[in-house]
Amino acid sequence: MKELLDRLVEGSSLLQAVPRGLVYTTGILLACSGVLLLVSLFAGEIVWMERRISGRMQARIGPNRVGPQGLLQFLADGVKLLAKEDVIPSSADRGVFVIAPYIVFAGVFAAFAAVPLGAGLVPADLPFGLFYVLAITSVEVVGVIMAGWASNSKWSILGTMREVAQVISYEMPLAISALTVAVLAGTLNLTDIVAQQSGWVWNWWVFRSPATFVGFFLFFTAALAALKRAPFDLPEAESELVAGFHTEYTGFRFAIFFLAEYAGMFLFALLTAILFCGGWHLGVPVDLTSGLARAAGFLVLFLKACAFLFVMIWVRWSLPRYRVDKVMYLCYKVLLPWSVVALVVAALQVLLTGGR
Amino acid sequence: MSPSADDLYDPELQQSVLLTKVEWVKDWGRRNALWPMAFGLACCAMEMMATAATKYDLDRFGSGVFRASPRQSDLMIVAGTVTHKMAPRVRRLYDQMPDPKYAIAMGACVIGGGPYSRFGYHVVQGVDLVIPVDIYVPGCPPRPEALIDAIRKLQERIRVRGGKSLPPEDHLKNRERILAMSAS
Amino acid sequence: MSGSEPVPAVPAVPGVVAPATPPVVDASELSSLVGQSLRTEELVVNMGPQHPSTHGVLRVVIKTDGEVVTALQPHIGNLHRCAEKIGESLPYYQWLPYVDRMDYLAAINNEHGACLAIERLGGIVVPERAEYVRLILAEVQRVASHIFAMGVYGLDIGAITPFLHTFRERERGLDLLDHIAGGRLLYHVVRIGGVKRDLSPEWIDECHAFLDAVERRLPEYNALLLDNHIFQERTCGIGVITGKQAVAWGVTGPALRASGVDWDCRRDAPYGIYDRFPFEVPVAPSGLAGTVGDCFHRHWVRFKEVEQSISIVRRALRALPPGEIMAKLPKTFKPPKGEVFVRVENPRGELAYYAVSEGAEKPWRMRCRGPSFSNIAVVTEIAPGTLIADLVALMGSLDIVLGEVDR
Amino acid sequence: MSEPAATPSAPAPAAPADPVTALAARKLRAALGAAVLEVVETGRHPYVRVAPGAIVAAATLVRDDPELAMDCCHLVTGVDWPAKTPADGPGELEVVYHLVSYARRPAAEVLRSKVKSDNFLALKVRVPRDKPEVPSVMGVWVGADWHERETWDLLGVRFTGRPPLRRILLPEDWPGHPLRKDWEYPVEYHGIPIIPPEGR
Repeated sequence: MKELLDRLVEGSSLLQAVPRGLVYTTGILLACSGVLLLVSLFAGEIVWMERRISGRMQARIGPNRVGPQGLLQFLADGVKLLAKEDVIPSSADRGVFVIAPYIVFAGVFAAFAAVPLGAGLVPADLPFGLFYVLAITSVEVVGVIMAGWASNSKWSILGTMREVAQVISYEMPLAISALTVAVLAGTLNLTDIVAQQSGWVWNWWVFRSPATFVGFFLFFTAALAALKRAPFDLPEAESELVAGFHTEYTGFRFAIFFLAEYAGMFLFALLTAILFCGGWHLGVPVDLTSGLARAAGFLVLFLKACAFLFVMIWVRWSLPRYRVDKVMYLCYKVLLPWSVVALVVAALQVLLTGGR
Repeated sequence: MSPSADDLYDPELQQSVLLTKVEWVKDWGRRNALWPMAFGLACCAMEMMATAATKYDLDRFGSGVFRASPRQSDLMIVAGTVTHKMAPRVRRLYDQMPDPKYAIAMGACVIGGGPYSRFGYHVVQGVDLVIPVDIYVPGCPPRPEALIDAIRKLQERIRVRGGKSLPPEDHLKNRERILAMSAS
Repeated sequence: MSGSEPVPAVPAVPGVVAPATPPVVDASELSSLVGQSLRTEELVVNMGPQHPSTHGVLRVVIKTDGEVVTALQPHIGNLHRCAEKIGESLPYYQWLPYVDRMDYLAAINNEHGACLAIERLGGIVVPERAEYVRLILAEVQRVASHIFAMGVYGLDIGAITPFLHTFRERERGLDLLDHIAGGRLLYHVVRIGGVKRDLSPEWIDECHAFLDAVERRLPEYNALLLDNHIFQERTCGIGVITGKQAVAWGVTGPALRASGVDWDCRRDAPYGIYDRFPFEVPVAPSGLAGTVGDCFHRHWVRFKEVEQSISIVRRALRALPPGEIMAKLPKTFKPPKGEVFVRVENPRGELAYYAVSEGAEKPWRMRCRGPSFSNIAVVTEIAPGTLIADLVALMGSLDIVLGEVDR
Repeated sequence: MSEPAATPSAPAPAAPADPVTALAARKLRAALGAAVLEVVETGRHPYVRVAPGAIVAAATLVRDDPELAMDCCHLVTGVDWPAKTPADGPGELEVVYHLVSYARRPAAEVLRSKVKSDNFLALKVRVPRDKPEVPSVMGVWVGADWHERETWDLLGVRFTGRPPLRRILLPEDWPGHPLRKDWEYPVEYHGIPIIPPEGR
């Protein structure tokens, strides 16, 4: 980001008059808003995708009246939610109730800062990007606790208890299975991890080692649980807990939860593609340095993410919901041991082969 | 009666392009994203489910998102018989919905007690004695086509007359009417 | 939400005053349910009347210790529509539409029972063909009701797609009945002395097509639910009602058979012409999974009953005799003094009518026993000790219809 | 209706006596003696009427007797029989117990002979309308609980010897018991007006 801005400033005499700090700040802000806008719009489009795909699965049609093929449905939903009355229950803890959605939102959206969307297309190319992404998404749980607690509603409390137990537990297999890639790649930088997967399809991490092959499935399953997607949608299980932790939220605040949820889906779909499935590499050895190829790379990554999103939607609309104790069982007795095994195998592989 | 745009703003203000455009966008969102509450009372609820399900698919109009929490719904489809035991709860659920909110009275029982209005001592003779109602759908139970038509009518109403919901005391005039009827 | 207790104070709206509700939990009642194990810090959650999984307007007050239900008290009556008072206030003919509205998912079965009761009271003999038409319609309704119940149970468990898939076939069944009766849900086609409309040859073809479609789809439903690993984990061994408990609480229908009691009114106390169509009564154990009397078996019994009903309808359609469909009846129907008690097998259990006639145009007393009324009562004994998710699974598997619980 | 109910004037000639009711009547008479007030063995609705005080004993007997084994209380309901003239006294409330036996399997030959109520028995109790107290059979069949509550709710029969009776269908403060023949429709309930039947 800094290099990009430096190059920009050198190319323009007008910008050279402006203090360098201001240029950086404005640049970062612009980049952030760009990512925010992109992700928000795409999160809305995922909602549309989900409704249309579920419609197909259920012998229905799905939204098709608002805009071409119902593409603007999410805009209508968004506008409506923005225009709704903002109800804060009188027994709620006002301050916490108001802040909670923003924390959930920030937790998810801050993660996008370190997620590369293409070669060089990353707002902040952190050397410890993977660590940062996994860490910052955990902040979401804090927001959920605040939301559930501040609502002062019993369904919210029950939903929050489930959510916290589930998400915190599943972060372990999630992080450990992601580490299998990090250990083998020898880096936490997401751009580097992708760079190592160039060339043919078998260079993708998912095919390079048995550890990462298992890790891929573990990561995706744990991501479903961390995202509270069915069959792990216990925190907002509609037939049990009405709407879980956001039962009492209306209008705009509810929209933020909604947006964060779908942005989270997009985030983990991107991460799965980046970590295991070659990122923006097509799977055939082509040169990706030119400008056009970079754009094509972005598209490739995007399509891969869409494929994972489709699987998430597909799973959600096919399977019944797990029970709360079975979810915990699955985490601690299946996913966690297997992910540790995968990590150990990855570490042994590094020891035996010297890293490559 | 829902106040139309003419009642709300003076003519000069209405000339303001920005305001009318903003109102138009708001109403566009409201009418295309009428999320109903998953709230079924009796037989008509089955037809409400049928409307949302495979053959009729309410989701086409953006109204397929049935929310279980009244806080997140815009439309209360009162489907089924409202009894005296249930009436305060219906009112409470309606009050818990955020503005602007709409209500569709689905079926004869909800409109005026229907078949139960005469001897059914425990049946409220019309849900409009309890909450304000925007659209009435007759039938026992109404067919799904009728409910879809009601939702289209509500969308049309929002388009033409603005998205403001009815005043919360709207039901009182019906009460006066019924009391006058009983007295005579 | 009605479910969540702390809500903003409802603005005092003149005209609607909340009735003085009784204390939410009757301490004596609850302690009698849970014995001495009441601990502090338990959460009293009010589930319903508006809750996605109470199948209407059932209100259940549950006491939970974390997620574990320690005691619960169902509150019914939110849909009490005074059917019995109306039955006393109207002539016999005019009561039948109200019968439809009790169990709105199985209107034909309800009409069938009510007509049997009134006919037995008045000594009316129904023409042969009408009996066949009744049986066919009742079994088509049972198929539609059962596949709906199976789909809705999926919804309770968290699987949304099976619900819409079963709805697709149910719509075909409703269309069939629509063609006969002119209504999708409530028909009023079975009348005292016969049936209103006859079956046309085209209808019979359509009916065969519907049965074939359902039969073809049953494996698909099973792939989504009965054979699904998560579904089995959610239902096997959950909400076990033993045969003894089921009998003591008056549980009937699929729930009773799932508890291992081999009893079906259609076979063991036949009414109409059911004795001409021997069929196999599915009784747990299924030999598949779970323990006898659990949610899994209730679902399984329903699925098996659909198969049996399809076979009954097919045989009946083939054997359909020609003839009248309506007995000759006087304009004003006054059955002689007397009383009668009739039981029929409704998709949800044993529906019973108790009618008392004083020789007048209107009955003296009309009592209907809705099977769901007893079926839901058993929850008070079964549910304590289960998780909230299991409670939802349990109530869903009993397949209650509130119109019939409250009447 | 204080006179013993006559055999229903069925159009068909007298039906054969119901075997279960006959058996139960014999056993109840042997055990309770004079408390068995009336036995109707034929017709469409055979039943045994016992004194209110003896209902629990009768219920226990028909449940525990291996030949009867009425293990399920199918339905408890009531019928209001007000006096035709004020001179006849307060009138009576009748409580009817419909019992079913699942343990007693209907034999195949019974089914073929078209006696269709082989596992079914009705017991009746009559109490004065102004003091409608009946001992509860909840201790005998636990499933009778809700049925008794409903009978209390709609007809006002007070069942004794059980957890406190609370209304089940109607709200707790509902006026009166609607299925009583002399019950009058309220004009308003908690601010919601009700048009009486004559007005519609």
